[in-house]
Amino acid sequence: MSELMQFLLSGATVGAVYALVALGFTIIYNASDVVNFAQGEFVMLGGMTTVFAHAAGLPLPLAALVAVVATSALGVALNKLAIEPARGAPVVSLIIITIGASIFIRGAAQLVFDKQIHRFPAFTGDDPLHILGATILPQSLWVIGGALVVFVALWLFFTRTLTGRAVLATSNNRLAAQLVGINTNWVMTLSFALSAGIGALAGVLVTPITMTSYDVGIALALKGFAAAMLGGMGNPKGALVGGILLGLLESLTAGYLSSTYKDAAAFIVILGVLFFMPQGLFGRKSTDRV
Amino acid sequence: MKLTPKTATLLVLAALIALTPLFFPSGYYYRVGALIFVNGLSVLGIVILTGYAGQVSLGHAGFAGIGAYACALAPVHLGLHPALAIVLGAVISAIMAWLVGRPILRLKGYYLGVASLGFGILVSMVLSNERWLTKGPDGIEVPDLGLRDLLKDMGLKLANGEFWYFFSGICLLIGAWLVLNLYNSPTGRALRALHGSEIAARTVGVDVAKLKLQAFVISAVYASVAGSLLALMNKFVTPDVAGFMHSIEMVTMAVLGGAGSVLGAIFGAGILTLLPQVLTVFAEYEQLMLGAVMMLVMIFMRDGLLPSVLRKIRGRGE
Amino acid sequence: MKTLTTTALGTLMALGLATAAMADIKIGATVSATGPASFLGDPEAKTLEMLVEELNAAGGINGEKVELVLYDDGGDPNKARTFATRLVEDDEVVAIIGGSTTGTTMSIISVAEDAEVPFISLAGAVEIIEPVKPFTFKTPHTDRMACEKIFEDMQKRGFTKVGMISGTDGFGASMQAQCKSVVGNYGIEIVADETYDPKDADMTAQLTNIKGADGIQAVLNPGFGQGPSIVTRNYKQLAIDLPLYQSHGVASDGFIELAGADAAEGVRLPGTALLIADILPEDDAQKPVVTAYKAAFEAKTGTPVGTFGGYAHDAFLILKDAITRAGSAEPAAIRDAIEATSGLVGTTGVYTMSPENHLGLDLSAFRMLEIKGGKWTIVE
Amino acid sequence: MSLLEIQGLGITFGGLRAVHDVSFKVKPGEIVSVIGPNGAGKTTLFNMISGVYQPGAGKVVLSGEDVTAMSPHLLARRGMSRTFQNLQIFQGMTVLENAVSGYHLQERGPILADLLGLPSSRRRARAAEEGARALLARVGLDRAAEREAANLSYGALKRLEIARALALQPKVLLLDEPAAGCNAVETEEIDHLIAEVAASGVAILLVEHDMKMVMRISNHIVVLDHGEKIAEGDPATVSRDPAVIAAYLGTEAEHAHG
Repeated sequence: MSELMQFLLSGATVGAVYALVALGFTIIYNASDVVNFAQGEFVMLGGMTTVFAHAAGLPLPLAALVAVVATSALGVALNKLAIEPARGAPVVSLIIITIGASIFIRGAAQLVFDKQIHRFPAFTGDDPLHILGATILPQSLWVIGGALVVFVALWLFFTRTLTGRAVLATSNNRLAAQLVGINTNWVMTLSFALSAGIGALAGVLVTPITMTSYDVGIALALKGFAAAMLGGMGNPKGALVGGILLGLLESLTAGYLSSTYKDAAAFIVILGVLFFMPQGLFGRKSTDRV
Repeated sequence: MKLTPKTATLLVLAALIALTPLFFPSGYYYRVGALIFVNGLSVLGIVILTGYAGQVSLGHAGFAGIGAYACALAPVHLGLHPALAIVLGAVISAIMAWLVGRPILRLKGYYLGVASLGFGILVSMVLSNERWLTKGPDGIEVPDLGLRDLLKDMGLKLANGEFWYFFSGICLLIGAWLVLNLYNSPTGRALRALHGSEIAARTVGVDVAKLKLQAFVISAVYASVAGSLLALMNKFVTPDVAGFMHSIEMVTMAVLGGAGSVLGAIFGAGILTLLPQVLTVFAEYEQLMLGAVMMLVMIFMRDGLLPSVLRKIRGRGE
Repeated sequence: MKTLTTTALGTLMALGLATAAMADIKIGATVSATGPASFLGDPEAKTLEMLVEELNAAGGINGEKVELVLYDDGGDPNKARTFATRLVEDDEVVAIIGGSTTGTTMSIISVAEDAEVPFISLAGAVEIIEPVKPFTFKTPHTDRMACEKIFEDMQKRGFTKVGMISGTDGFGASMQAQCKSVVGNYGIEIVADETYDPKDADMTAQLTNIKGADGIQAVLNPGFGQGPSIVTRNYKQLAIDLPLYQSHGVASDGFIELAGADAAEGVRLPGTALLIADILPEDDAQKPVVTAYKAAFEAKTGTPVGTFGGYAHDAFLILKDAITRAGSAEPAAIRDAIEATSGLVGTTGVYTMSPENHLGLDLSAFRMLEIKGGKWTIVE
Repeated sequence: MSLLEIQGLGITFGGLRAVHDVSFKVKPGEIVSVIGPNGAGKTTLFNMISGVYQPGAGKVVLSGEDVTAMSPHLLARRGMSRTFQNLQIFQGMTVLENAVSGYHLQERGPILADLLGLPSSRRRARAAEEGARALLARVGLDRAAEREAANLSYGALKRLEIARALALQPKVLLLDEPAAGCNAVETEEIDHLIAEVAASGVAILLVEHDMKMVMRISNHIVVLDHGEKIAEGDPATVSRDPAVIAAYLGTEAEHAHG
């Protein structure tokens, strides 16, 4: 029993990391139909910037704030310089552009920062909390809590605010949104800033647990992408559920079956889900309009 | 006789393969040339799948992995000649592509992307983890193809680099010939039709599911054979050959150069193979520049480098 | 941005210098300065550049300057082979150092052997030098030796049932296999065998299984990168009170920092003299070498010295020693001289090569270290 | 004996009844038009008949065979062909290639033969090309054959789609607003073309907004409003039907006379 509990807590921790990355994917996808493979680099930048700002003498909360703001600015720059000019390009071109952006950011990070592995202290200490015979680090609660807060905030944003609805309207029909007076360019800018900011926040939250270095982004992006697709691209609920589910799958497979093939199990489940639900668990059904 | 685009492409390719060695200052250039040809071969499969049929795969390196490890394992465990191991790898890849493609090709865009990505990751995971068979992530030695010795017996002495340059060059020519044949054939036209409008293709009677599957299988065979050649040429292979970055590299080469055209895609393979070799003096900046090139080309030359450049030249000529 | 400009300027100046001073002896290197194995290749590259600079400032070898042609293969075996070909065919170097990983090393070997150019690898696997290939040498201990050193220590402490948790990267997987193949010699049984992906965020699931294994007395974690630090932290989180052994893959001060002195308390691993330069007894043969390297490296790079940079240091040392003794920079002469290396003191150990032994280290080169109060100590 | 029979066809989208219980028949050589105000469900009906959407209720019978929800490529083999309201041209192909694509069912062969460029493959392609050129001439696009299809005018693309649909040599042809965006001359040409095709025995089902054209060429008219059939009959009958006038023609008539 305590074993199962430990697997669940482990899965929830990892899953919350995936969910945070997946939520970032969702925002940009909603605004622009682009899957941004550089999302993982935002997470890396959040962690690395905090590390270096902290090392330069800033107190941790301020360093984290600097990281989130700076990464948001980079997100906006990415949109203006690479995504907007490529409007209407086919999916495969967009994949290459965002993967190119990811490689570019990684290359810049190894020059601006370094190639070492870094970490900063957990927010509220390292003494594990005991739950039903299992343990969890306080920082894991920060990550899980962060994922939930971001999810709720996004949900409120998309359903309760005018701006949020403007984002959704833009994703449904860009032209129609423009016709009713929505500034779709501004919506895009906002989405990239938000998404990059959430990615950086994820980096700040997870670094005490997972550590960070210039090249952690791509693995996170792949898992976050998989989680977002599992849940159904473009739906915050899907991102949250997909992320947590993926984390639980991995830890339960590692716990009960084989740690060697835990990632395989995750991908097999994704393939299975997509087979029966081609739009993911909570994805929008699309109908060909001809 | 009027020169068709097909003949022209093949002539240009053949001339490039045959004549550039005249300018090679050292044996190292044969190696780079051979790498370009092998990459070009794997990219030709992407021309069919992505350039013609418009389908995205982020897992094609998985097939390269199957082809490569077939050449590493079949000669040792089954006593098969390495040349036959290439065929075996291609057959296994084709069967895998058929099995995997049937369910996943129903998916579209990014969903197809993630499903194919999953396949590629599964293959590289098996290659890494089944140590008893594959010797794990550190890689495995691959036997010699033996063709060079055969040529030597027949009186044609070639250095290892030279042999692989010409051998992979010939393979590339054959591969290009097949893809060019397809372009204007009924099947090629149907593939391009479903790229243009899947729904309209279906209403003119195109069995879209079957055709996508055929394109997927053929492109898998291309990736597999290229993987085999790479393994045999290096005499050593690691599971990296099936990794995600290799899948991305294949797609990027094709699309960057111009996935819709054979010459463009091979051109893309050449650029991306040469880039790290040229950038060695700026090793620190290699990643930065690679990323920048990928973004800039896709933003400013949507059809790929070669078609865009050609259009520029033609535009100036008129 | 400032870093960018400085590096750019540095590169340009280095280029200018390289062409200005026509070097007499060309040594080639291909290491994984970027990519997944960059924490091997990065210190290796920096070490080699530093040593060549030092050597030339001191007048070179036998009065001839040395030029280093250094490539970054990014950990990709295919690229490594291309660069090795380039070093041999185009740059016409007299010897190659490199192959940060076993995968890159294995794909370089046949190039070096075909061209009959001596090649000193910086990777761990025993396959590199077993069977012996005429032109291939290596400086790091083999994975098997690390396993043997650890199991020796476990045997001394009376452990018979141990668990393993290994990374699935090349380093972890190779050591996992080697350890399993020699563990029987020490009367030890592996009762739990788990793995993790190098990029995993949490290993408590695997460790929970290990904790629950019947009669388990100690745990060994072969791996490098951030994985072992996370394992060590999770180990503490789960309050597993069994001795934890790490591998030489994390033998650097960075590990203590990342895992936290608290969690790393009591962790043992087989390390080299380099890590304990300051607490080595004065009469230790390696003391001067490791102290000098540590001081120079840390002054130049500002990062703590680690075992991997030490491998490159030793490779360069062996090469320098061989060229000096051979009195010639012909590849064949260098090869013969390397094979005759005897009693050469490096950071990793004391090298004595022979036609049957292209590594030249024995188990005594490893020292069993234990982390106490955030510092390395020697286990007697 | 009717060639195409629609029986009680219906579909709902997210609880919304887009089409409900629509039935009618089309005989060989007959031109049947479906009319109705915007949003009446005409295109949805077409999409169900041609297998693009799966109907929620009802049946589609083609030559006595139940072909409900059958995939479009199988319907094509059974002699059904269509055009689209918002163009579905094959992008990145020339006009000729677009037309040749219509011959897919005749020219297709083993993929291996196509890969190897065997004479059989080339023969099939050549035959299709000859047919396509003749068709292009018939719709007045023969001089644009080598141009990129994407560069053509809207009206020309409409005709190209008809040519592509005719290439299948269909028994039933579904035309979704073939004259939209065409000028008077072009409309008349299309007019003649449709009549000609019908005269050769093809059953034609037409959605069109140009009422003059509908009244002129239709043998039979089905009127939809809010997804339901509110009237059907010959043009004269339908145009006098009060329900139709109220729902649809009324507004048109007011405009015409107002």
